[in-house]
Amino acid sequence: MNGSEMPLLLQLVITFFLVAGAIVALIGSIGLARLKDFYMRLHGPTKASTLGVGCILLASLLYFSFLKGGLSVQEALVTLFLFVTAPVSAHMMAKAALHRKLKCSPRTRKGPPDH
Amino acid sequence: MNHLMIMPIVIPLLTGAFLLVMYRYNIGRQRSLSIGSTLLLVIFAVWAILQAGVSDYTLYRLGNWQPPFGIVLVLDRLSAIMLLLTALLSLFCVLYASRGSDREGSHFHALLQFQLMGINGAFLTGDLFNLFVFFEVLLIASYALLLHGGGRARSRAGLHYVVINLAGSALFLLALGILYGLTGTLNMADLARVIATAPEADLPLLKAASLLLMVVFGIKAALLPLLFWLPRAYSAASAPVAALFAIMTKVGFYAMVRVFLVVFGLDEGSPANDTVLAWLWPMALITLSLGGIGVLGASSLRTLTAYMVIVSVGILLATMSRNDEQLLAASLFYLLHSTCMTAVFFLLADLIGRYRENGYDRFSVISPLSHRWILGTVFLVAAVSMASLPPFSGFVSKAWILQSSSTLPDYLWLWAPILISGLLIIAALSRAGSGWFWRPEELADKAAPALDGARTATVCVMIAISFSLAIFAQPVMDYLEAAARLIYEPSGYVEAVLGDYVGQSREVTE
Amino acid sequence: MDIGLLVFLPVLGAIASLLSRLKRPGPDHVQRHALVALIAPAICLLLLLSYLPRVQSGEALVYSFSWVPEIGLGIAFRLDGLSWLFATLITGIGCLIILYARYYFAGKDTAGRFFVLIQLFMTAMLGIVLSENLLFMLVFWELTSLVSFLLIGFTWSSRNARRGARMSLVITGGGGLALLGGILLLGQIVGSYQITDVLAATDTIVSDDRYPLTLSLILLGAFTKSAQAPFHLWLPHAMAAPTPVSAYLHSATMVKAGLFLMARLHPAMGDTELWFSLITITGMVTLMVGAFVAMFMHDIKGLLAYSTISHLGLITLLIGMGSEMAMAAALFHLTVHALFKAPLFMMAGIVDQATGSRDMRNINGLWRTMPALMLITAVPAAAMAGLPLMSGYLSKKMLFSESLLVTAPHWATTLIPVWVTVAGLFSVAYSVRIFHNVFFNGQPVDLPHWPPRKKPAGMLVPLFILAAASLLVGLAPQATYDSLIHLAVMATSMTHLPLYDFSALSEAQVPAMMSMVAMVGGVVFYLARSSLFAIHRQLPDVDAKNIFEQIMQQSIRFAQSLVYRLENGSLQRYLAFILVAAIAPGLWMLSSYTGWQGPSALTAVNPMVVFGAVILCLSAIGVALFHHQRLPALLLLSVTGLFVTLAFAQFSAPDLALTQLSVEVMAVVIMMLALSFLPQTSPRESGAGRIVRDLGLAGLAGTGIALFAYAVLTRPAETISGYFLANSVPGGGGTNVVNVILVDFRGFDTLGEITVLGIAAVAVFAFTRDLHLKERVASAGTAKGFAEPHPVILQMVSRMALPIALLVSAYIFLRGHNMPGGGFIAGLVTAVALTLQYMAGGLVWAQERMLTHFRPLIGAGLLIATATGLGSWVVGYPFLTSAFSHMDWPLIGEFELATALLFDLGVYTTVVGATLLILANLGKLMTVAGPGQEVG
Amino acid sequence: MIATVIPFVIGTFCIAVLLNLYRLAVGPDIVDRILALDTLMINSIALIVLADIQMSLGILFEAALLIALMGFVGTVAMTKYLLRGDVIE
Amino acid sequence: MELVIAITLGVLTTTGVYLILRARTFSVVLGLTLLSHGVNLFLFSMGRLTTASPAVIGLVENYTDPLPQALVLTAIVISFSMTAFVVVLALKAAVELRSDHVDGEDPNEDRQ
Amino acid sequence: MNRREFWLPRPLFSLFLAVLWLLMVNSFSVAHMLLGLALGVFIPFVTRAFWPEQAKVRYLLPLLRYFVVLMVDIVRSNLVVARRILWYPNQLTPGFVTFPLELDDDFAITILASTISLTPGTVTAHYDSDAGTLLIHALHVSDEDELVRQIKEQYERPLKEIFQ
Ligand code: NA
Ligand code: NA
Repeated sequence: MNGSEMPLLLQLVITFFLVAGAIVALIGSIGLARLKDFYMRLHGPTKASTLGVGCILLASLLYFSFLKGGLSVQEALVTLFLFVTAPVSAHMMAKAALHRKLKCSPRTRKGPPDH
Repeated sequence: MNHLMIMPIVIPLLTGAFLLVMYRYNIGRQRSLSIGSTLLLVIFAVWAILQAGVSDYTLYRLGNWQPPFGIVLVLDRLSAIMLLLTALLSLFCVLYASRGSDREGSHFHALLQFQLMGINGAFLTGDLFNLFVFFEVLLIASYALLLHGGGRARSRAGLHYVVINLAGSALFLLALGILYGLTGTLNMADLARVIATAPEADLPLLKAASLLLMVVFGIKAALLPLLFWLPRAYSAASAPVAALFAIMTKVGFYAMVRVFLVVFGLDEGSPANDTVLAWLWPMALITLSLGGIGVLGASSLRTLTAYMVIVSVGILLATMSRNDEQLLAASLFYLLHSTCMTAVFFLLADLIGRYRENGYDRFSVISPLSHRWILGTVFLVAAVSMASLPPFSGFVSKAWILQSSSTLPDYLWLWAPILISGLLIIAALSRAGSGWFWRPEELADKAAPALDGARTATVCVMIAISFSLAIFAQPVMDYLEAAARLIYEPSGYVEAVLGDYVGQSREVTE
Repeated sequence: MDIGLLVFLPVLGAIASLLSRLKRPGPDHVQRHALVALIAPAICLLLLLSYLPRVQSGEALVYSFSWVPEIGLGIAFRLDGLSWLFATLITGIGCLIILYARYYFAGKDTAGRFFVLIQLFMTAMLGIVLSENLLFMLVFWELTSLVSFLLIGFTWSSRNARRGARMSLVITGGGGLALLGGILLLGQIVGSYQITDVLAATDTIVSDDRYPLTLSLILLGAFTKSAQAPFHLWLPHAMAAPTPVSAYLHSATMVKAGLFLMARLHPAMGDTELWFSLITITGMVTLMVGAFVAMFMHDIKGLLAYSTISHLGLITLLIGMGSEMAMAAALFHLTVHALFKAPLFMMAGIVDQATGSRDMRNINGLWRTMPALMLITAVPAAAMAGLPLMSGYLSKKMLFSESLLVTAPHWATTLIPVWVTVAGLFSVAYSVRIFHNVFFNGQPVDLPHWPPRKKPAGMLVPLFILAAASLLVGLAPQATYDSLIHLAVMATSMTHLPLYDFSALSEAQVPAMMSMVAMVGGVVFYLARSSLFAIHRQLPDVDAKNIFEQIMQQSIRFAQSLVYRLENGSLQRYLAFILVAAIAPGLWMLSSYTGWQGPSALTAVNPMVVFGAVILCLSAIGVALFHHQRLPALLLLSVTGLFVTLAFAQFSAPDLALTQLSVEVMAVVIMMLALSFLPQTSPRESGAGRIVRDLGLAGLAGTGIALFAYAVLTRPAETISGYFLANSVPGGGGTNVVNVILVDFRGFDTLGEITVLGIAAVAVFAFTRDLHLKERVASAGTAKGFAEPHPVILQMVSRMALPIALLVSAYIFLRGHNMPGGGFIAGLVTAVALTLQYMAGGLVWAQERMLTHFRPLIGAGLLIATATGLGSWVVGYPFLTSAFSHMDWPLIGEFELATALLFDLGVYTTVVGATLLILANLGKLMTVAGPGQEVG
Repeated sequence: MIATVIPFVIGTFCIAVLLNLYRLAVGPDIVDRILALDTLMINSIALIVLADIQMSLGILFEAALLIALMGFVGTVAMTKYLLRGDVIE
Repeated sequence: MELVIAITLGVLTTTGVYLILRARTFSVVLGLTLLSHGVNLFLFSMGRLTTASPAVIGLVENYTDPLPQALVLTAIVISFSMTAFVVVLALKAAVELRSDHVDGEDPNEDRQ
Repeated sequence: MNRREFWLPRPLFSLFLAVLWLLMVNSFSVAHMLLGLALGVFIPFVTRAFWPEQAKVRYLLPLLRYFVVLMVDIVRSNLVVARRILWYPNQLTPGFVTFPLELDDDFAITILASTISLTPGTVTAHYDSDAGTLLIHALHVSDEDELVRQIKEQYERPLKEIFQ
């Protein structure tokens, strides 16, 4: 790892993204673990994890852009892909949950309309 | 570099692939393509026989890479014999199948061609991992062929056959891993070289690997206690497929010969194959005995034949495990005989079954049949040959085996089961024959279907081959002896394959 | 060579008969058959007579030709006194039998078959007696068993015929196998199978420590063939055969083959304690058993059969004694027996056909209706009884006198004379009985045909000839012996010995008294028969056939039960067997192995790897624990797959990571597809014991792997890989060595690998084609609640994802040669993207948008890859030799063209085709539009 | 600086993975497990990329991309299965 | 490190073997998959495990042994083909034999 | 359809693919530009059957602006969600909200649904094409109508502009 001759600012930025990503993703997983019912748990990953990983990818983008010289935007592709697919996954899982008539937590204001 | 040598692998591959591309071909075209390709295989096999007769080893360096780095094909007399046997057998199977049983499912001919590719590859390759690959090719093709035609019995037998062989493949990979981890090479000749000079501490591990390989090949060759998948699988398969499978167990045998006698047998002083051969001897004898008992207890001709296969495997492995050149030659002759005759009986069971009113090939059923005289005569002759009575190849081969084994100290352990199993076979076949052709009344002519000349002819020709194998035994035997001699000169194999590489240091500087 | 002609003439005759059989059977067809069949034997007989002078000059004519020198099997013939005597009996009696059969089979259309088989048999028999090479003789030996099997089963509609035939085949066939063993050993000892060499090697043989085994095996063969106790059981049941067959095979010729063999090998193997005891005792037992049982037979043929047995025993006994004189007696009696037993059988046949019965309790007083038959039969009957002036009298007397000469061992000195006298007594009794009981003894009792049918006079001719011959021998024994038998005797004892002196025999007192005793006692016995029968009826009557069938059934049942118990159709058991076979030997060998720890030092622990390893293990264990809950187990399985991927990525195997990943998801999708037909849970059915056993096996297996891995990992690596790293760029034109190995160094493996994939797909197509789950189709259908078949949002995104995925796979494909990637992964990515279309849009929807079918795609892929390999021929290089060149075009810049890329294209195509074929056909199973129509 | 922070980041993601596994193990419903697996996939993308940075190889990008793709397809397949009892119809 | 690898391989194999000894086709399939994971990793590790040294010429200083990787890649593909095949076969068997027991509903019926 | 539509179904998308290619290969050599364009033309051509209907993108710039706004919102929303999950997960009052759609183009609806799923604690759970409504699950709803209005303001209107 030859991050040593890297400009401090870039290092800071990368580090920031790394840490931020880690934290956000962790929060997402905590949500997955802690929240009451499925529909609530669904929120954690679809956003947090996606974003968190997005940050990591951004960090890696910067890192390798410097390392290899010239812009290395491949990681952007992964991020884009994640952002396109994550909502659909969530959508499908929600549908499955609705289909299986999973019960919501008691605090839910208004349950799903039953078909 | 003689390109004819790759043909036995490439031709069936091309044919199979082409049949897939032309997947809309009507059955007639498929048949003619398949038969044509198989005929070509026979021709090239004959070439291989001649070529191997001229020069002990013919090499083919795939990708033009120096062995042991690239994969190399090695043609010697043994592989040439196996090639010819396979080609002839498959030709008859294709011809028989082309009378209609290839219609029972889809892509019979393509699958059969792939199967041939796998078998021929296994016979030719000089690289252990490549052997694994070709094993998988022939296995997956055999799975498909076994299921050809559908039906409950096939599904069940197929499932067992597949799962067991998958376990076998896993074991094969493990053994390969151990071998590579300890020797750092995959080429058979190079393996032999390294194993012969392996450090004392590694030897037990290498031997353990050879024991694993024994199980792997034992599953293919149907060695006790790894053979229980065989009877049902073979009796469930459609006739031509079962007949083709007669060669499959021999592939296992061939692999054992190559790997145990050549790869593990280079060091004459203390060969690394002593352990595995010591294990093979008793297991093979028990296999042989169980096969005989199974023959007696069989309830249908196909099952009986399946146990005949087991008997033959027992004899082959027992003789091979005694590590004697003369005996190996004899067992190779027996291999030719048994393969041919078991195939004949699988076809015969189907042929007769077609003309019995009911019960197909079951012994318990007494059913009127048609064409009693022709079928009965064919069955009688075939039975005589199968029971290794004179004047057929079976008699000669058994005589040879017994002769060449009589020099061993414990020859009686081999003689007793061979002779007794022979008696059991006579008993079983006489029961079957008299029950089928002497007991029932003739089927009313209007109910009787016309005799299928082509199918019958195919069977007769195969029997005739077994007969002529006895008549012209001597030249065959000379060839086989030469083949066995080569097997017992691993050093020659190693030199031929590695050439100038021998002695050269491993480290190739960049 | 004309000896060879002698042997094979009857075959030609048989073929002739076969052809004449094809001709439409007319009224006279039996006549025609008989004439055709008579030709060959007659010629043989003449040939033999023409040889007589040369044979009498004492020389042994030997002709040998090599056939399979490797095993010492040669086509070799030998004509000396012994073989001449037998050959003459065989052909001579054969002619008469054919003559007899011409009337016996009159009006039956089975005649043709008989004549064919009888001539085949003649060949076999001549082959036995005329072979110089023992292995060659064995060929004919087995042939006789076979033909006898066919002849006994001649009237196969009857159960007895079938059973008798099977029984004889199994017993004589078994004997044949023993004989094979014995002869092979003999050949090993002598170093040749030529009788000449064997006879010359007496000392070598007798002194060899394999001699006892050899002798026992050979005798086993001889005894079974010659119906010696306890193997005699098959002979009475061979009587199910037509009478001519019984007369020929089962009294005159085949049953003598064993005796011939013993006589033949006597000079080489005889004159030992073992020889004496084995053969003599067997002979005595057989002699007595046969004679005793014969007395109580009511069936004429049965009686004759047992008397044959006893006479065979008698001859065996003489051979066992082994002295030259004993041999002389043996061969003399052998001839005599052939001459008097054949006509008696013929008589039995005539009576049978005339009266429709063979039971002597019913058949009585035939002298009125068949005086001629009675007169002719009197001679052989008397001979069998051994009345004075009869040939049988002489041979008996010879036996008695020989029995007196036995000096050692001491038990034999007195036992044998007494024994043979008693046996002689019995034989007198049954001889008297067969004659008196049939032709006199009051009125017949309700016979099927009465008055008996007229039989043509010609049928008596063969009887007459034989009877006359027998009489002749009795009257002029010395001449007969000198001219015919003496030569044979000399051949059986390779010494030149004086002629047998019959005048001396007639002076001998003791033997005369012995035979008087036998005669008187025999008559007394016969007169007291009624009471004896009464006693005999008390004895349990045992039917050998049933015993044999019992034994067969028992052994078959045993075999079946054993096989069933082992091969019980349980996959779990088979797998357990395999595991044990894989573990046990290694355990056995490595139990004391200590070298597990290799020389090289352990590397430092990397926490991230440990973390991964722990999760990998946990998920694997989770799969094992939750396998009853199938879907959760599947999820855990994909976690395992994911972490295997991570492991590959961590340990510098990016290509493996990519491959594992894509394969994993495809596998999971396929399993999901399967799960939609299978039950959702596995029942808990294996008991604690089974689980413990399996855990034990699994644990052992796991431990084994761990140990091996540890052993190897702690050893220094010395591999051939340096070469690949060195030559990847210069030789293979790619920097990604793994990929270069795959498409170049070991491209052949890859070719096989994609073939496997293709076959798997085609196989799936093939055996799901007609598989359809109609009951499930109903459940599928249109929207229900939140679960509409094809969610719009999913569709939109999947469609958008498709081109991008294709772009990605193009990227992965192109960079593969130099960077992680390659055709296989690219293919899987494409396949996954298209699978997404299946899931989002439905099978039918997606299928009709595919550009091509999948099977041709697979084929094309394989063709491309193979053609690339073949391309290298054009420039004279071997299959799959790669070529590449770096181009530098203006404005385009530098780029590389490699044949490997073309090969990889083949891989790509195959993978796409195969994967989609599998998925589509799995998917089709439940699609309403699916079944019946082929997908892909 | 990056070198020092990377292990902690990796550790964080390992914790995240453990949390996912927890959900995967306890469920309660199968949909929860699927969600957990989906999240696990996404987190493992991060792990791969981090390993890539740590080893400063820059060759694991495809792996990340493929995990994203395969994770998505897998999730869709499973949910489709739950919704329709059938994946391809 | 070697110990960790060895133990992991052992666990994978154990679970896989245990599962292929189960009575239901699906469990057997799971077992085969786990087993092939174990075997592939085993074969892979036979080239000795090294981090951060992929066999891509010019990317790093020293390279790992590429040959086992190629072998494992082949093995992965083959075992994938086999898995796909056996899954479909299990399906077919379950439908035709009216049970997803590895021996079908009545293992001995095709005997008589 | 005319020849252009046959050979080049969506030129815009082809261009997008070409750019994507260049991003992926990380090199802007002429060779790759040509290759990218080739793929950009080839891939849509072979996959055209899979999306029959023409996309109705009127203006490109508004679409890009929309995505930028979206990115910002995602970051914001994640902070919100994070706070809720971490500090007071027990005060959350989740609920289902039915969102009446004004859009009718499936593509637009898909973008909207994804947007909803990516932004403040909301997930599109179901799209009822007959009723033309989206079923949204919100992690914390104080007022359904407020939520609906907000979504219509922020996302549906711009999308309508872009796609009608
Ligand atoms: Na489906
Ligand atoms: Na379907």
